[in-house]
Amino acid sequence: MINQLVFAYFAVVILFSAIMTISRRNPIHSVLFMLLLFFHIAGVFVLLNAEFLAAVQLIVYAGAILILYLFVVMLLQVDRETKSSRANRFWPWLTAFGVIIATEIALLVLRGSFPGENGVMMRTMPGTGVKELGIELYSKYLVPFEIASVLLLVGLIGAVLLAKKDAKE
Amino acid sequence: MLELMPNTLGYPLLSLLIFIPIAGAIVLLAVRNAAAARWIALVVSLVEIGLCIPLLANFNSGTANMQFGESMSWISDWNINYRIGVDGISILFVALTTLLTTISIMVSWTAVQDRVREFMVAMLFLESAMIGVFAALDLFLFYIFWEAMLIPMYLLIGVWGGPNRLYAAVKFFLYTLVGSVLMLVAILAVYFTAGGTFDVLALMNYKFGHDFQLWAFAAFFAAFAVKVPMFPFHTWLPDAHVEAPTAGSIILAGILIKMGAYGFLRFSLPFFPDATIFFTPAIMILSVVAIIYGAYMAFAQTDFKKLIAYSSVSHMGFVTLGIFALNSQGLEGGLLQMINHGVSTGALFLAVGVIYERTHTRLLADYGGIAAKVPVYATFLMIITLSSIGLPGTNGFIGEFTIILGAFKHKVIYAVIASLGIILGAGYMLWLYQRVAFGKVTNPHNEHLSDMNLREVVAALPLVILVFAIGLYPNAAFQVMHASTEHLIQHMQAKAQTLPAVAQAVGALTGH
Amino acid sequence: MPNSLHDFFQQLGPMYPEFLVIAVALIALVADLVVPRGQKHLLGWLGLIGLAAAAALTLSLAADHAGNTQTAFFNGTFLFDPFSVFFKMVFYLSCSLGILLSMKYLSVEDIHRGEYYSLMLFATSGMMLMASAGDLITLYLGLELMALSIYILAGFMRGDGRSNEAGIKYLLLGAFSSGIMLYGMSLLYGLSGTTNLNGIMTFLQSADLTNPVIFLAMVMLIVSFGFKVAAVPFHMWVPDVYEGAPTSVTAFMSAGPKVAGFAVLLRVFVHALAPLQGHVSAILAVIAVLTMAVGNIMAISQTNIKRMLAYSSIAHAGYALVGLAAATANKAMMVDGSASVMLYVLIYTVMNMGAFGVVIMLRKSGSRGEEIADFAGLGKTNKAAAFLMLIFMFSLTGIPPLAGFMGKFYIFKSAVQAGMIWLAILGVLFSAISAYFYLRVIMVMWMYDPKQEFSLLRSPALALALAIAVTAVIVIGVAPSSVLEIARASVLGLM
Amino acid sequence: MSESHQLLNIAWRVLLFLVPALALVAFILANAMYLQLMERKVLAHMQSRLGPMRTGWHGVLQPIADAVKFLFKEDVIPAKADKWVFSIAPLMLLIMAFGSMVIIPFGPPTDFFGILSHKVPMLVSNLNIGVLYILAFASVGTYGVIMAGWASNNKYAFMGGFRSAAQMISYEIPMAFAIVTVVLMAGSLNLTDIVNAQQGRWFLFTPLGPVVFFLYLLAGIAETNRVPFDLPEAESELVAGYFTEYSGIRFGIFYMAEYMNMMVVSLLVSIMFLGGWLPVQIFPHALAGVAPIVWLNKALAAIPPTLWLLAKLYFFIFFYMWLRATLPRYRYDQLMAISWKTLLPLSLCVLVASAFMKQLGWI
Amino acid sequence: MIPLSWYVILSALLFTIGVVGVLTRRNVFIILMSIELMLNAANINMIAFSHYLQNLTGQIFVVFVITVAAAEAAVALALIILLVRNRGVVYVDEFNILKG
Repeated sequence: MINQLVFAYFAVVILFSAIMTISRRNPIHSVLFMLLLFFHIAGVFVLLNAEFLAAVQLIVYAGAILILYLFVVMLLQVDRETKSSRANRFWPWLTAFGVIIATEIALLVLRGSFPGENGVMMRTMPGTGVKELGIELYSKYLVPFEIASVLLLVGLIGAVLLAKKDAKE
Repeated sequence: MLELMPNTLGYPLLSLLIFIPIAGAIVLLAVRNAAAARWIALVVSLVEIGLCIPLLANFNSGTANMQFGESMSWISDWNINYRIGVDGISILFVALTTLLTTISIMVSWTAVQDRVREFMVAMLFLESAMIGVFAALDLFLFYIFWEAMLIPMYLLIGVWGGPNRLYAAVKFFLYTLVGSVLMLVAILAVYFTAGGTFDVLALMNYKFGHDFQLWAFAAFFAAFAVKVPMFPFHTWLPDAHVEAPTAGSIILAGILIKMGAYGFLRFSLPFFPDATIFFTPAIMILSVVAIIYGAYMAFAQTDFKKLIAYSSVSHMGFVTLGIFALNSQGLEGGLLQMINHGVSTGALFLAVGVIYERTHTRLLADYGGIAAKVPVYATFLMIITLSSIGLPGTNGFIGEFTIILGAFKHKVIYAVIASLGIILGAGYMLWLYQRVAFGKVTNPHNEHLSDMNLREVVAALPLVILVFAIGLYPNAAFQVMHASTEHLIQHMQAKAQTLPAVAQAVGALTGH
Repeated sequence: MPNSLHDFFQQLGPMYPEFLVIAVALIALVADLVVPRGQKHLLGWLGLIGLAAAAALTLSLAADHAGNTQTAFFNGTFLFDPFSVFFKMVFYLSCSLGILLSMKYLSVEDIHRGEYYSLMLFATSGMMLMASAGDLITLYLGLELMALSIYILAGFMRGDGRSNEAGIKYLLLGAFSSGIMLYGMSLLYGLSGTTNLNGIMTFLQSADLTNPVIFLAMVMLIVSFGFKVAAVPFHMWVPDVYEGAPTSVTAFMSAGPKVAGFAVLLRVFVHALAPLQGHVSAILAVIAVLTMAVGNIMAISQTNIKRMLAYSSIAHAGYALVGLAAATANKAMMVDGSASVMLYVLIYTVMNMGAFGVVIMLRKSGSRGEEIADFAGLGKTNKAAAFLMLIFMFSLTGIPPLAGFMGKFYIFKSAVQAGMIWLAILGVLFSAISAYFYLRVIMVMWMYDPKQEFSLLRSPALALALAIAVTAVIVIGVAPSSVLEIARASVLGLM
Repeated sequence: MSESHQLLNIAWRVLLFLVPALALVAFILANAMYLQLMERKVLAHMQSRLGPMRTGWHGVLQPIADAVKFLFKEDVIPAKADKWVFSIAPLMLLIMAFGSMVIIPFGPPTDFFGILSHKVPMLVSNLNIGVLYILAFASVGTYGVIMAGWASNNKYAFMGGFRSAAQMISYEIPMAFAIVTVVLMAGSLNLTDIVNAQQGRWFLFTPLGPVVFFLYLLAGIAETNRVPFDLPEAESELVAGYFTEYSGIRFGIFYMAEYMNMMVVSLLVSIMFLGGWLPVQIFPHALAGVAPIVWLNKALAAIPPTLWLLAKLYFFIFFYMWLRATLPRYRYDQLMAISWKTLLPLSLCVLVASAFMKQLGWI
Repeated sequence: MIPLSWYVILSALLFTIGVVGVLTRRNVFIILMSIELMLNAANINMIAFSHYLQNLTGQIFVVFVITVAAAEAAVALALIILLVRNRGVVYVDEFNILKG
């Protein structure tokens, strides 16, 4: 009961802030709504016993990615929308299309079935979860883990390479 | 059942024929000097003619089997083999190809001044591909050569052609390509239906289902009809002929458009006899339409080359008429007429080339009365004109006469219309000759025309000889092809017997 | 402890080529600090040596594993099989050609930086991981590693707005498609409880296929991979990105990532989603037709050669999709259909990169040389370049005896074999249409008079790249047997 | 479980949460107010002054007077400011500071000298991801600063906000690495576990401990924008930094948040390196035979754990103020250079080194 | 007890909002954020499945998704900075050197 109410709260805020994110004229407001969204998604993660990911969600998404957005939006001073229209001219149709797709996906999900659906909500995984996650990450998913490190390096190279001004420029 | 008789000469004659020009072309790529390029090309083409001598000498006209056969595995995963061989149907084309290539190289001696080396490379590649088409006994191999021909021909038209060459080249390329690719799908369908083989001889013996035959025939027809070209797929031909350089026109008229008809004989008829019979009425009608339409259009032309191009449409109508008469006279007539047309139209384009090189115009109105100035040329043109008309004693007469005979046996009305076509043909050709050669010299530029030089005479002479040789002694040609055409008729008959109604029709047609 | 370490290295064995490529990339990155400006091409050669060593390593590993169709490592996240070996060789090839094409070009564009080569190698390692992925996670990360490197490469000309635009457009659409792909993957995971491809196949074999969520996941995966290989209607980004990116990057981008996309498509749809075969095939067939149609028809009206080649690459993705549709049609077609796609992407790589090589030759200071009209009269003044372009164009058209024909032939052969004759007919017709715009390039080169003095970009590296490409085009065209056999044998890894 | 029983259960759980939460709030607020007074006093005495003397005995009522002033002052929002963001920004900071405090244990589970029937933990929420949670909140704290700077629509505020945010982000990374090193040593993310892991020896006295301690302390000071890293408030350049435009209660919140953050950092330093609530013991092993020392150690151990923690906390707070009175301010580029070029590589090396040492059993 | 389908539908809605954002908005920042919404939707799915299936793979996947998102954001923003520096636009329909 409480859990469901909490979920309902999270869901409503998530959807609300998502809509606000994509509809604000000022990107800075979008970013702030996005922040709200991330907090509530982290909440959903906690509901699902994924505390570690809730923290990661905040540390990386909110603390690194989003702040980067905010920095760039502010630095570039693009917060003042100069044009009257914020969306392209097809937006009503595309939105309608989105609503249809969403309904469709929802219906499909309701009609379809997932094997885990009857699973219990109690945690049967031993320990805190973080440790197990770590063990899986460093054993079973070692290859992806290594790739991820290379990926981050590439991201780093790219960001430095592209954004850095040459001395002569 | 046809067999591939292995080559017993001790040297791979057909492979040499196919690959010597390519080797020559590769050598040419390294040559910078234009004169040297010409000579190398000429020597290579003469070697090819030389190779035709053992080919014809060792040919056994008593059998319908494929001779000088070579076979080896090429792409084993797809069961594709390098299988080549010639029979009575294809051998003459191989010989004609070598001859016309040599002539083309000779007439281009001075006409082509720009990028000579590339020109000769293209000619030699073209020769290889053409011989390959006639010799291939594997459908895949055939298709490779068939398509590969497009590249040099496209370049010949596009690079060395007339003012409107770009349009003509692209049109030529696209028309033929669209037809060919449809054939490719049909080839694949044939391959899978027949259990995974591209072997032409094996496919000849395979009995395809009736419905399958219908659409596969249609797809092959798309490729061959464009190439022939049959009405209404002919519109690329006048453009291509007009814009192509003389050598290109000679090859185009002499060999390339024969390939369509050759395809009918080699593939469509033996593979799909039921469909052939099914489509025969339509094709016969298209053929007579082409005869009349081509002739009619020829009357209206003011451009020398365009007139010949339309006459080709008309003449090729005769060829398809003969082939689809589906009796031995028709077939043999059609075959012979193909050779004839190759010779006479090749010669006509040569004639155009010779005069164009001097006057730089192809408009008939710009000529007139040149007979007095260039007597040798006028004589040459006269002989060719008469051959084209089909005057008895020339090759044209034999071919057309045999075809009409075949058509008559098939259905009288076609023979009647075709005869009308002959009369029209005589009309426009003679009118052409009159406009070019007779009367007074109207164009002051023509006052100082020089006559054909030795090189041109040498180039033209073989053709003139052939005109009379075939006209006077056609049996030599008939003998070569007879066994094969007979076998083709019998083969169709035997294969079509699976369907009683059709068998009866074949029986009626072939007079059995 | 030593024992487990030994086991660990034992297990690491099959990944040595990936490690090697990444290591070379890192070395190049560090070496960049000491290599002086103007000598950066040394890093390119370093990369080439690395790629050659990786290729040798891959082949020796393949020899070690000869006989095994598929060997899984690291709990199935990494697969070593002939299939991945084949694709890795194609990636080495495309990266090597890419590096060779870049060396001189980068100097002309004044963007000769060491990071370029590192990024190329990183992208290649990403592709290699994609080909070897046995798990959705590996697959996703490999894909992102590749994509991220290429976003950067596309925007590599920092001072040029067009390049920046290309980079950001590519990134936006790439990230968008990744989002869709992830959602599909998440559904797949929810359904099967695993991200392992073999596990997913096992699940689907016993699953209730009327479950609509399975199809939702399938459609999302098709959509997202459609983006990656630039299939219609997910192709909008291609022309802009190809035009804006540095030409050498465009050359690489048109081959490598697309090939990697097909590797993944094969792995996922032919192998993991095998129980859904018929449905996948139907959707792919429709996409293939649209892709061929849009690619070929839009290419006709292009005046910029890079845009034209962009649309042409869309069209070629369409042909490869025909092969994929055949491969997924039924069980019997898996080998031939997949092999046809593999052969095709290999051939496409060499001929397309060759064509871009000639485009690069035209780039010189003062002129971009990207308009088709810029080629006017090239055949008069620079016969060798024009001749190469001629061969590549005819090969792209699919005229025998060049490799392009063999590729298309196998594709259409598979389609006919799978009973999709209509698809084959549409395919050949579109490929006939494609002749029009390829011919135009030839026409402009050979049949127009030169408007300008050509001073072509020349360098030994460029010449080497073109020589490799043209040799491959001709040799595969004339004697496709061995490559074909390798492709067919490599498919077995998929099963 | 019946409906009413369930409700009762919920109510009990809410109570269990509310009581410590309210206690924590009270503690924090009181501290935030009086730490300000403490700072003024400490600074004054270090500069041979007396500081506030008038309100109450030695100015003890000064914080209350200040609070009243803040509350009743007009709340000015600049006309061109983004009102929503402007209003939310200080709250963000406040929430983040409170949020971080939620998981900090103030002592071992206790039954309050037998008052309660069973032991209750001395913290609001015992999350198993403990330290990560702190990091999460710390990283989000940046938003308050940057929002305040931007929303004020004032270039000084904007610059100040930016500098501050950039500084916080930069120092977060060495800080995170330092924390991870501690986690590595303790083998747990949970702060209580971390304290318990120091039972025999504080982490400060492990081979790499001083380095990590130094790293964390430095990063923590920078993270709270205090001297010598108080660039955002460089009056000479930026007036008052990101809160230039703020006044009244909002200004007060910023002020409080600063002290709260100082408390968080000080508490974490104490917990992670100085054994948290563990008592100070003078060479318990080496001097085990020396009677006075043993008595002293026993006496020290008898002091309630929470007091130990508070003692360590106030020591570090004092340290902060000491620094302020002593050190000049860094230049901005120096500040960034310290983080990226010194602290970050150092912290990485330390992490790797301690991983090896842990594996080899040296820690 | 919250049914699994609630989570999936929540994520579906979030995903669609993201897609609509990508398709309709012109500001490149908002498009990027919409893409982040899509990724988050997938993450919710993964974690919900992970929870109900009692297997950690979903959580692992999310770790990597977040990693990738970070790297991608860095590159994206670098490119945007370049674009603004060179061209001064952030609206995708004003990216008009290329034909679009």
